[in-house]
Amino acid sequence: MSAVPISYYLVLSAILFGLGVVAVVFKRNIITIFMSIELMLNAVNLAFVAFARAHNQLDGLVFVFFVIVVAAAEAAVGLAIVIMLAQNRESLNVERVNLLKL
Amino acid sequence: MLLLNHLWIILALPLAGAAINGLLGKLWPKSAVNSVAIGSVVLSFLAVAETVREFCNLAPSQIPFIGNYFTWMIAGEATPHPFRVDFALQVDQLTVVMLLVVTFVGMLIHIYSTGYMAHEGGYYRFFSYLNLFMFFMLTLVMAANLVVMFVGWEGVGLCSYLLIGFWFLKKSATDAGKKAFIVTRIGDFGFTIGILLVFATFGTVAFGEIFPLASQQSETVLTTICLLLFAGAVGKSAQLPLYVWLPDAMEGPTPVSALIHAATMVTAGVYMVARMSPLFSRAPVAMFVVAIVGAVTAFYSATIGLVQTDIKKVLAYSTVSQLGYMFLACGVGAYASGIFHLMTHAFFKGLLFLAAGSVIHAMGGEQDMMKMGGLRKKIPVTYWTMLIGTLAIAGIPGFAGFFSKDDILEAAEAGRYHHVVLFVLGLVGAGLTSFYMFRLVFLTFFGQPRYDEHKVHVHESPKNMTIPLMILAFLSIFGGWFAAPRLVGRMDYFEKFLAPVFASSPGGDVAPAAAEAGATPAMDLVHALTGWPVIVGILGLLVAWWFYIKNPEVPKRLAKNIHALYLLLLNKYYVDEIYAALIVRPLLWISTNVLWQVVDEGLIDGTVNGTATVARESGSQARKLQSGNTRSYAAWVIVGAVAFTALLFGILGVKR
Amino acid sequence: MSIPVILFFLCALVAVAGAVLLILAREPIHSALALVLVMSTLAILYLLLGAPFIAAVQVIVYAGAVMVLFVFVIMLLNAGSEERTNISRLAKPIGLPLGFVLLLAFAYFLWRSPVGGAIANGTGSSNDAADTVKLSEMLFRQYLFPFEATSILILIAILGALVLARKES
Amino acid sequence: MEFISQHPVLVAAVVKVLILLFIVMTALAYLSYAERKLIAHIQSRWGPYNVGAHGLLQPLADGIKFLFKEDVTPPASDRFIYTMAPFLALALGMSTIALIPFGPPSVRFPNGEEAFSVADLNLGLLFVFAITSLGVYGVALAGWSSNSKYSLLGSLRSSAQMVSYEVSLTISVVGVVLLAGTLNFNDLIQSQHGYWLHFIPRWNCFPQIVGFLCYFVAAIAETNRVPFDLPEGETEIVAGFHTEYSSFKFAMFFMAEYANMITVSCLATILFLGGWLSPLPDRWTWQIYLPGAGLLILAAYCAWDTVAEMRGIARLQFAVVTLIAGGAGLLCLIPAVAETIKGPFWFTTKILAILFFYIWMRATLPRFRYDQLMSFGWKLLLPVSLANLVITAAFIVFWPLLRHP
Repeated sequence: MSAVPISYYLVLSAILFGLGVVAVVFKRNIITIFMSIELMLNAVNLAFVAFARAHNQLDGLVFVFFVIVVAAAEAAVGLAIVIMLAQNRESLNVERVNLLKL
Repeated sequence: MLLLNHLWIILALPLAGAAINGLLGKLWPKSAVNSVAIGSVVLSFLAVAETVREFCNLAPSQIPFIGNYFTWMIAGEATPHPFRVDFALQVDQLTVVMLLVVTFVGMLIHIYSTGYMAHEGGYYRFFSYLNLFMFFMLTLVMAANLVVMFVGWEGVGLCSYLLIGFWFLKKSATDAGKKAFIVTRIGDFGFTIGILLVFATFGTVAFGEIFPLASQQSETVLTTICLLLFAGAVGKSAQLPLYVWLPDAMEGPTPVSALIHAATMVTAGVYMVARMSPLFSRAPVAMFVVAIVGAVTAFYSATIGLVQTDIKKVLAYSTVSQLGYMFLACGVGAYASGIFHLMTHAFFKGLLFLAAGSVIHAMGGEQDMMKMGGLRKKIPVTYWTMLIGTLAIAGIPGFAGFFSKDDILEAAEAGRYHHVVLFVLGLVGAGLTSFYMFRLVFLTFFGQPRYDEHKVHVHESPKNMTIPLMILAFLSIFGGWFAAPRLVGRMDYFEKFLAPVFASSPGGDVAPAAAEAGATPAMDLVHALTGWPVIVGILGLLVAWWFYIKNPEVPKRLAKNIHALYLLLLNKYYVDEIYAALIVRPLLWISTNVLWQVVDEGLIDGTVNGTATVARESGSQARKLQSGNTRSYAAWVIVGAVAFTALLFGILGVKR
Repeated sequence: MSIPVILFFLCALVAVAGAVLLILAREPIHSALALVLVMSTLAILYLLLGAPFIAAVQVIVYAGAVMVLFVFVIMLLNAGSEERTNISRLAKPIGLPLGFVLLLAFAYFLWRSPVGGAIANGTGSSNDAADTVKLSEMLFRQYLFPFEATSILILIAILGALVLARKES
Repeated sequence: MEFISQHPVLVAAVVKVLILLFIVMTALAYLSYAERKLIAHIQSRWGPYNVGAHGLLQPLADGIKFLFKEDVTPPASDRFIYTMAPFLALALGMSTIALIPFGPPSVRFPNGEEAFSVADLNLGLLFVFAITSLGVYGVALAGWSSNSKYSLLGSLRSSAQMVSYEVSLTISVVGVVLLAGTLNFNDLIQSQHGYWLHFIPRWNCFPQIVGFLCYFVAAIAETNRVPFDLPEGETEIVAGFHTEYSSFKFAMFFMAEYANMITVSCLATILFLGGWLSPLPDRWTWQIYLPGAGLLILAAYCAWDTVAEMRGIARLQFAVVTLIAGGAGLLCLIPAVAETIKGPFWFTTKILAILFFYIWMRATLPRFRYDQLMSFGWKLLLPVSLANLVITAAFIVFWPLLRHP
């Protein structure tokens, strides 16, 4: 029925991933950075599904499933941390959060 | 074979006693501490007795009997000669003698101490140290290789240090302890190098493996080894020039002086030389050095003993000189005689010290003989026992000292390495010995009391002190009779017993062979009884009598007439001062100005601080990278990712 | 130019546009919406790839739960437009170009990847029911242990979130 | 033109969507009318009465009013989102209905397309949930974008509430899915075909009664209806998330809410009440004439009303209503037609029943307090639905073992 080469999907996922990376560097709002990470995860998922389809194996889908679940858990904890951060530092700007420095 | 297979028990008992007393004794009453300390020593003496019994049933092939318990350290298994040290104990005739002496005398002195130390603080500490000393001494004696021996060697050194400084509030005591420790170290340095050289030469440190190989080694090597080892012996046994620590060691409690600094530890050097006899016997030069050092020390310290007024100092110098005799014996190849004298000396010198202790006890801590006198009636037991000890050390016929000293002098006169100088020195030394010993006795027990009778209440010591005195007195008389048969030209049992040990050393002992031949003309009763040693002994007695009983003002006049000599002797030839000037001060100066201010502060601290500074500086520079800024980190992560991708696909060219 | 191809390019365009919007938007909430857009389009792409189950899960979990959480937090913290601080001067000059380099590199290598030629015979709903059954089989048989591990992970996440969000008092 | 001939599927889909859209729009409009009327009667009022006979034209009037009122946009608001939110809400609310099968798949168009469902997906249920899970955005964004405290609080509440209850909503349904072993709506319905004791229908609401109740409660909360209408609690926060909205955007939220109601009612019908299956035993073949009969009775009532009650223009209107009802009734008496509309008839009836429940509850129950709401959702509803799920699974696993050891 369709005639979409897998490589299209892969390239799309690559582009999305790259954009996610760029976003992580570019954005200052910690929540947005978080979202960029989610974007990268999604890009990877797309690649997974595409490969799964290409090899006609479902393992890829299983992995996507796990990725999604883990992402959800990550979001839960991460956002809790973000809330704490916002309460303690009155700012969501990562550049104001540099406690990692000794 | 029960105990032979478990020799460690002999060691474990005193160690356990030391541990228990050291850890719990503080909380316990003295009776408990006593029972633990004495109990452990008595048990280990019984164990030794049982061991000896079993040992006597062994076939000659089984001797020396070696019990190997575990490999203590091993290095370089791959090499043909790995450095391997087993914790091994061995028993042969020599060991048996030492074991018996050490445990028995030790036992008596423990008992004596319960009386002598009764009113001292740190009671448990004292006995814990004493037991620990027993443990190390037994280790030293039973060791089957040089390293284990060295452990005991250093251990007894430690205990000696601890016990000399037992009254650690007294500065002189602590100083004496340090002195003993450090001076002994000088010798031990040589000893250590000797051990290393032994390993380098023979590829092993176990006696049983060394001795068979001894004959293959060149004489120079053996000489070097022996001299190095002898250096250790000199330090430990207080020979010239390292004897200086022993007189000061008298700062310690008298039982300690008796046990460690007369009977056992100081004789370790002699034991070691005897133990290494197969090596020494193949190094004539070393033998001669030993003999010379022994003889000179014997004479030298006897002269010092002439004028000392401190009762314990006199005994200390006499100890040094007696040790000199033992080395003389070893040096002339009469190891058996040396060990024999070691044993008898342990008896009568232990006795003398304990008796002196009893006197001091009676005088309430007074040690100056000039403040004594006329004690004969007041403390008869002490008097008689001390008299016996004196007769023994003076070599009066019939007493233990007579046999052993006679042996030695005779060996020095006719032994394998005999030399007239040695003989003369020994002989004169013997005369001096009997003189100053009787001087001691006369000053202490005869004449008018020179102390304030109202202040000092002289009283005989309690039973637990006098009974050991009596036992030792008995031994001082009959302990030497093993050798009695020689007087009638027969085999000396003691030497016969020890013969197997020294058989491997060529010409180690002429006596047995000669005795077997029975043709040595010197060996008949009359000649023995009228021999030079006896004569000088009696001479010394008479002179002392003349000086201190007949007309007591003679010594003073004499001191006036030859004042320089008197002062020289009184100040022990100014040796301490000379050492201080020649060694101590330069060392101090170097340590302060060079080692401390240049090397330590300059080089070492400089290096360390420099390292620290470099680290800190580089760190504070590198810190700038770690901005703590998430975005920068993200950027770095990307750098890494790009690099990795390039590596993966570009450079490595992974097949896609 | 069949319908799926058109659909693909449409979705791809929307997705990329959404990603770019995510970057350019000043307001976090706009970024969030852009991300939701991307995710929805990805779901459609999954459908095209014949993985409707994943598509549904994608929408339910990502768009429906995770992003809602994000929006919720953004509203809660009332996060305004981000301030333009420039504390880490390093990030942009290094990060952005390298990020694009990475993008290009990935795109290139994936384009060259062997499976690239394969045709995604994605059919909206061909045998996806069977696929779903198979998927569940794998999930609960072959990948049972990871599955359980993930459940524990989620439990931990819940606890962690609770602990973090609890008010000290 | 040839594109159409090439893709009949698309054409059919589009046609069906248009028809459905029209029906649903009207339904929404008259649902609001029905709500007002019912509540009025429960509270012993007349309710809308004047616009048309029995106020039947009220929805029309409301629609016109909404259309022509001024559309105020708060200046401080985020324009784009402010505008987008209501559309999003309505679109999501309506789009789910496209997946609902209103009748048996056996009834088909000439080109073989199913007549009563726009899209019959294998994973229909999953997709419905996917779409409903997005419903939060409408509310949340609306509240946030209109940049007012009340709206923000309302939207916070509602999004929190929706997220919380969505969990138990989904879980309470899984029991049914396990029993049926499919996610396809038609299969789910077919699996409920049959009777216990020859007259009790094998609907899931009997074995899954707990799940059913959980689902119902969660559904009410999901649609922000009384007693869970915290998002628009007039007493606390003026009108919740759509405080700032006016005119047609406001209307869209309203319609979205009704659309959601219809959706969840449809789901309840399909999952628990046997969808388009008839509650009566099949052997009662006369039941296919019930719709016609009902319509005729309605027509009769309208006729009597026309003659007895109505005056003036109203009488004319009611005559028209009578004629339509009667005609429809007669039409439904034709066997073929009756056979065709059997499914939709029962389906609609069930939906209407559930909607009636909704309105009834709104008229009677008070509102929860917020913390009560949350604790109820998390501490009671979720555990119960989980327990239901576990027990069901256990039953499915162990029942066969018990029966054939």
